[in-house]
Amino acid sequence: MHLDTDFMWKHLPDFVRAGGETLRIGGIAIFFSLFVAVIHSFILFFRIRPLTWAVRLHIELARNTPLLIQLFFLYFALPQLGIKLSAMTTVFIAMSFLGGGYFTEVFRSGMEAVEKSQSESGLAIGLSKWQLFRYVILPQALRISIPSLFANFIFLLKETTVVSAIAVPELLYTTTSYISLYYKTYEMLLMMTLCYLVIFLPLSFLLGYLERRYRHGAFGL
Amino acid sequence: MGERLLQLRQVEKSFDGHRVLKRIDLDVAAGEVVVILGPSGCGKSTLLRCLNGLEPIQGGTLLFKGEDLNAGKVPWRVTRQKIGMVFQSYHLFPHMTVLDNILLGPLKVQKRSRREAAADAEKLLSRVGLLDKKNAYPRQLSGGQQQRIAIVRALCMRPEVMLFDEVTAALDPEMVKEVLEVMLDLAREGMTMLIVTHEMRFARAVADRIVFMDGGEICEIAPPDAFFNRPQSGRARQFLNRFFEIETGKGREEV
Amino acid sequence: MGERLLQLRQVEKSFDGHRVLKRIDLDVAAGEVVVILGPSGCGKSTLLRCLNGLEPIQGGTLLFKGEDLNAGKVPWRVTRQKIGMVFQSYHLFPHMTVLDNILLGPLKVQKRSRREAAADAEKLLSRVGLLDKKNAYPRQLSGGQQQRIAIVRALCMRPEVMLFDEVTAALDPEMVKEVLEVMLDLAREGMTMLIVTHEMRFARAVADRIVFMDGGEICEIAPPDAFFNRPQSGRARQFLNRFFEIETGKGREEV
Amino acid sequence: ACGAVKDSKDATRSGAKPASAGESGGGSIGKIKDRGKLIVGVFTDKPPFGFTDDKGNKIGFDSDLAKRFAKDLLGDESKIEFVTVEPASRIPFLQSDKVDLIVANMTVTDERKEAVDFTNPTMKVATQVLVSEKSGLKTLADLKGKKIIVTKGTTADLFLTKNRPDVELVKYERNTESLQALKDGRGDGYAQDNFVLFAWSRQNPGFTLIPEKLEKEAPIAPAVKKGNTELRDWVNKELETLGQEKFLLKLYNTYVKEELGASTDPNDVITEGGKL
Amino acid sequence: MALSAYELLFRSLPQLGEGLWATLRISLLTIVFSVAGGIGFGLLRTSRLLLPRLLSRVILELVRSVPILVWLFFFFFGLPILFDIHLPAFASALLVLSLWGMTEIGEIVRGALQSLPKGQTEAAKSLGLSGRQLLVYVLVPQAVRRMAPPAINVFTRIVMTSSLTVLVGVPELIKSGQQIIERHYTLSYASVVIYGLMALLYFALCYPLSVFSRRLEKRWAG
Ligand SMILES: Nc1ncnc2c1ncn2[C@@H]1O[C@H](COP(=O)(O)OP(=O)(O)OP(=O)(O)O)[C@@H](O)[C@H]1O
Ligand SMILES: Nc1ncnc2c1ncn2[C@@H]1O[C@H](COP(=O)(O)OP(=O)(O)OP(=O)(O)O)[C@@H](O)[C@H]1O
Ligand SMILES: [Mg+2]
Ligand SMILES: [Mg+2]
Repeated sequence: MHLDTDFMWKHLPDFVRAGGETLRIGGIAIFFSLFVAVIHSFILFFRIRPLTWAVRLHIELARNTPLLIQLFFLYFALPQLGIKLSAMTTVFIAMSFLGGGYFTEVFRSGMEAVEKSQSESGLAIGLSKWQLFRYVILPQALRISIPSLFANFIFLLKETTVVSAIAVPELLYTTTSYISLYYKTYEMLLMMTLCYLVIFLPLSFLLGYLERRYRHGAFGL
Repeated sequence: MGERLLQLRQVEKSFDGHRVLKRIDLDVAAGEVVVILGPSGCGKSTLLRCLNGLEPIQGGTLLFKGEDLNAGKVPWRVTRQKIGMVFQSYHLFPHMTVLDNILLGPLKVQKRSRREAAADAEKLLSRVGLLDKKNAYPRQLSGGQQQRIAIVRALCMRPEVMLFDEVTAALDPEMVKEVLEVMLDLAREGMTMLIVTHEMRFARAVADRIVFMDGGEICEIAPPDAFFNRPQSGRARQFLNRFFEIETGKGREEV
Repeated sequence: MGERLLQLRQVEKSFDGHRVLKRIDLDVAAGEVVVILGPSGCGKSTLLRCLNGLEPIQGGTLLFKGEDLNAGKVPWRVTRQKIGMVFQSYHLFPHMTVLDNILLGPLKVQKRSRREAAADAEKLLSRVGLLDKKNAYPRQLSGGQQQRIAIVRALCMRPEVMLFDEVTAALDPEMVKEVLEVMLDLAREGMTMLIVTHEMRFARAVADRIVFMDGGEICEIAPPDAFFNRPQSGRARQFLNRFFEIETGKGREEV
Repeated sequence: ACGAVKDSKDATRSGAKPASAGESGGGSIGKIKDRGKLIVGVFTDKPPFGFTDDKGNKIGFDSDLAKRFAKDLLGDESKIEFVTVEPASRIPFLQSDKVDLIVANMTVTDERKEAVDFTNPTMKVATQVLVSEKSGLKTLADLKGKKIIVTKGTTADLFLTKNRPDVELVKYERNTESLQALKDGRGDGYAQDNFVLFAWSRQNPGFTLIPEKLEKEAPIAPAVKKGNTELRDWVNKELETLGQEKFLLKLYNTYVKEELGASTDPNDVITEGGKL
Repeated sequence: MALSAYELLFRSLPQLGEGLWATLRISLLTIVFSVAGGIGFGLLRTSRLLLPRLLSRVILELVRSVPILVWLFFFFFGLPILFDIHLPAFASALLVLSLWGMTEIGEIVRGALQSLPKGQTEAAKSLGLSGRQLLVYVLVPQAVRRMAPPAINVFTRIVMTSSLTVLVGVPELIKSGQQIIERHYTLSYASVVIYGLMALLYFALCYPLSVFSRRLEKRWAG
């Protein structure tokens, strides 16, 4: 098979830009998702009644409906109810909805993995429930969660492809645009693959490293 | 012996309808060392946990310096500062250094100044012989060292009573001694203590009174010599036998 | 006493260059009970694990009935059927019933008939007083019961030597006795055993010979009476002191 | 790009292949006849070219035309297998011998001619730009610097990308998405085949077409695999034959007339007989 | 042809049902193959031998880092062009999804195996069990309990990811919905109604799995 390398070179800058966009969206989405997840964990930890139900509902919706449909709902359906969000706002809401749901699950099992005795010895020195969460549970849950949290980062970063559906110029959008225009199918797919390899291979190796490092719950140093 | 520090009156505790403590009456005077003995599952740990508010009780009253602990007037969080507790498996916070473990309570709960609290902590650390470990992480320490840190962590809150729940049960036999000696030391200084242990010799050495429990009830309260030499209840005798029979062991017939 | 069953000659073992066993020489005769004592980390467990092929050795030879175990002629898988091992934390298979735990080896490894092996297993179970638990799952049993099952599991392979690595260390004090009695019973019947334990009285009662190790070396081999009354090496004396000092405890000054 | 040499080899070898050898298409007429069915790639969500009815049957201008091909080639219009394609996968389906023919509203361009062989056209679509009346845009020149919505891979997308670098394009996958985006004000206009726009703007007041056409005659044609001249020639001849009975006009009347309104001359849209 | 929202919903049901069935079919098959392949893959990943470990690691990194879409293109469009190997659309979709599912499940299997206490292996060895017997009788049955909840979570992701297969012409739920929406492109509420309905359908498909996984997690926690 003959590859049109000139064509690939010509569009390299577009792909670099798109790769940057993918990373930017992914990065911001991860940040917001973490934020959401910490708040959710807080709610779950303190069992703030009506809110825990909301958190559960969120988790179930996020995990059991496709991101594409969430995205379409926000982007195309909400304006009919008079709420118009920009593409980027939509992306960040939808992705933090998804990521927040997944990350909360990660934190939840992380918190459950912190032994009950840790809470008890915290209580025994008179810590309030907030102090217990802040100084004892959260730092340990975070550390325990690191490998699966990282696996979820990768998952979320991959889900960014879905946002091409609402015209956000990330990697997949760029690739399919060029394919539908010029039909340099294999050239464009190869470019996309290379971009994803550049992004994901290092992350994947980092994940492997973190997993080995934290498998036995190493703390400190 | 001082005034009554702890008074338990008809304390009841059940888990899902299963009665674990049955009408417990017990007084502990200031400066007194009470050792609680009894077979596994008889409710010793539960008793200590009730005194620390880790388990709510279903009946009776717990008085600390004459105040009803479960009246809800003083939150448990405050009371716990006066009642220190040490657990079987140390439960140090693995993500903090030794010093941070010890200072968490004094700084965050009691809002003491770091300087003053740290000085206090270091004094206590050097008393248990671990001052040089103050910047180590728990996992870098042996079990015996961790348990001594746990004791310091509780002491640094300046409690008026200390509760010890089988604090040497998880330790290698060689490390038992170093922990027991810290406790003996505390007893000598007049700390009020409630101790659950299976170390009979230590119990005998440290206790002012032995409380023997079985099936959620207090069967016998006696001074150590009396208890070990002339246990009154059949259940206590049976219990003591289990411990001592093998020691007077029959050995084996030569093959 | 019978022929030499196990012979260790200049056995060397290191972990990442750190020498854990240093030129160990030891003979165990058939029917003999050898108890290994020594401080934590001195290499006792490692020694047993080498004898069971769980750790490869870096030097010396291990002979079992005169055969070099590491020559590779007989695979470890086969040898292990003759050398039973019981661990500190029982390690029963949690997803199998007691009987299935016991029969796994006899059926799958030794390919014995289910009828015959089950009869064997039941005989052993009733010997340790647990026949009624044969269909229970491990989590439904107490630690002492689980450990007795673990011993039966090893015995049901009809081994010629049994290795015990601190089998009572994880048990509640009351359950220690029931396990030690099973072992005493085995000793009386003439089973060859290598036992690592911290139960001094039991060691004294069961042992034909005491092996005292420290820092990866054998420091002293002596009959139990001699060892406990007149330890030869300074290190053994120091070790024994740690155990006994608190028992002759100084008590506390009355406050 | 994937040479004709390999193709002829394919043709000779596959001629002997039994029909059961899998779904692979891209064959000569002999192979299609052996197989007993024509494999055609169509859109299933692009009315009026290729879409589905309530029951999920594939219908539309393109799909019905393909059915007619099957009937004339194999004697029965049910001897056809439709494969759902997407704008991005149309040409790979041909290149990899997965289908014999693509009839999926494909605009003929020079780049695409390098990848596939087009038959004679069946349509020439005029593309226009639909804008909000409030936007004040009146001519194509007004589009400069504006944000224009297109649907990925359409004629309008091709034209604007190539000829109007001064226009910012926002691309969606499907027509309804583009229309919705226009309605929500996510762009200043929507460039698309005009009859799609006609019908929609009738139901959604407040939007008008810029009268100027982007490109007067963008030919749309079925495509075969590069080098499959045998099938291409057959289709060309077939289109000629169909022209005599005004078959495309029939399709026009069924699918397009209503959208465009009776006032439009059908010959501005269809290329009966395959002639522009 | 102005339908009411209710009519639209009602008329769309058969077509959505077909899409649902298509999604269900490929998802179920993918799940079966992923579990079967995943167990093998997890074992390779934990192998003591270098070669299988290396090989499985390379496969893992490739599958993880290259988008599924690209794999679909490769197996369906690439193989015929490069090697003249023709896989039917459904088969290649199933192959790609299963390959991906296999690595996901494989990683879970690996995690479960590695999380088993070392004592279990040693106890089994000391009974003379061979490596294979160790796996079959001791490790795998225990690992299954640990991996069931996370594996079920992968199943729900398989259900959702299966929508990619439309690229190679395999029908599925989302495409069915889009066909309906596009058919009614002049109805502005079509997309709201249909996407809403699809969200419900996906939820109905995945939520039971989610509940089931939580149950197992609770039951096998001890
Ligand atoms: N959280 C709980 N839920 C239900 N039952 C409990 C709980 N904690 C303890 N129990 C039960 O209460 C009884 C007393 O338990 P406790 O731990 O106080 O015994 P113990 O005397 O400390 O025994 P050990 O010497 O083994 O520590 C036991 O029967 C135990 O099963
Ligand atoms: N897998 C291993 N890797 C590295 N070092 C090890 C390993 N196992 C044991 N060691 C080291 O070998 C030495 C001997 O360990 P071993 O477990 O045999 O001691 P022990 O006498 O059984 O102690 P204890 O009474 O605590 O069980 C210790 O210093 C230990 O840290
Ligand atoms: Mg207890
Ligand atoms: Mg050991």
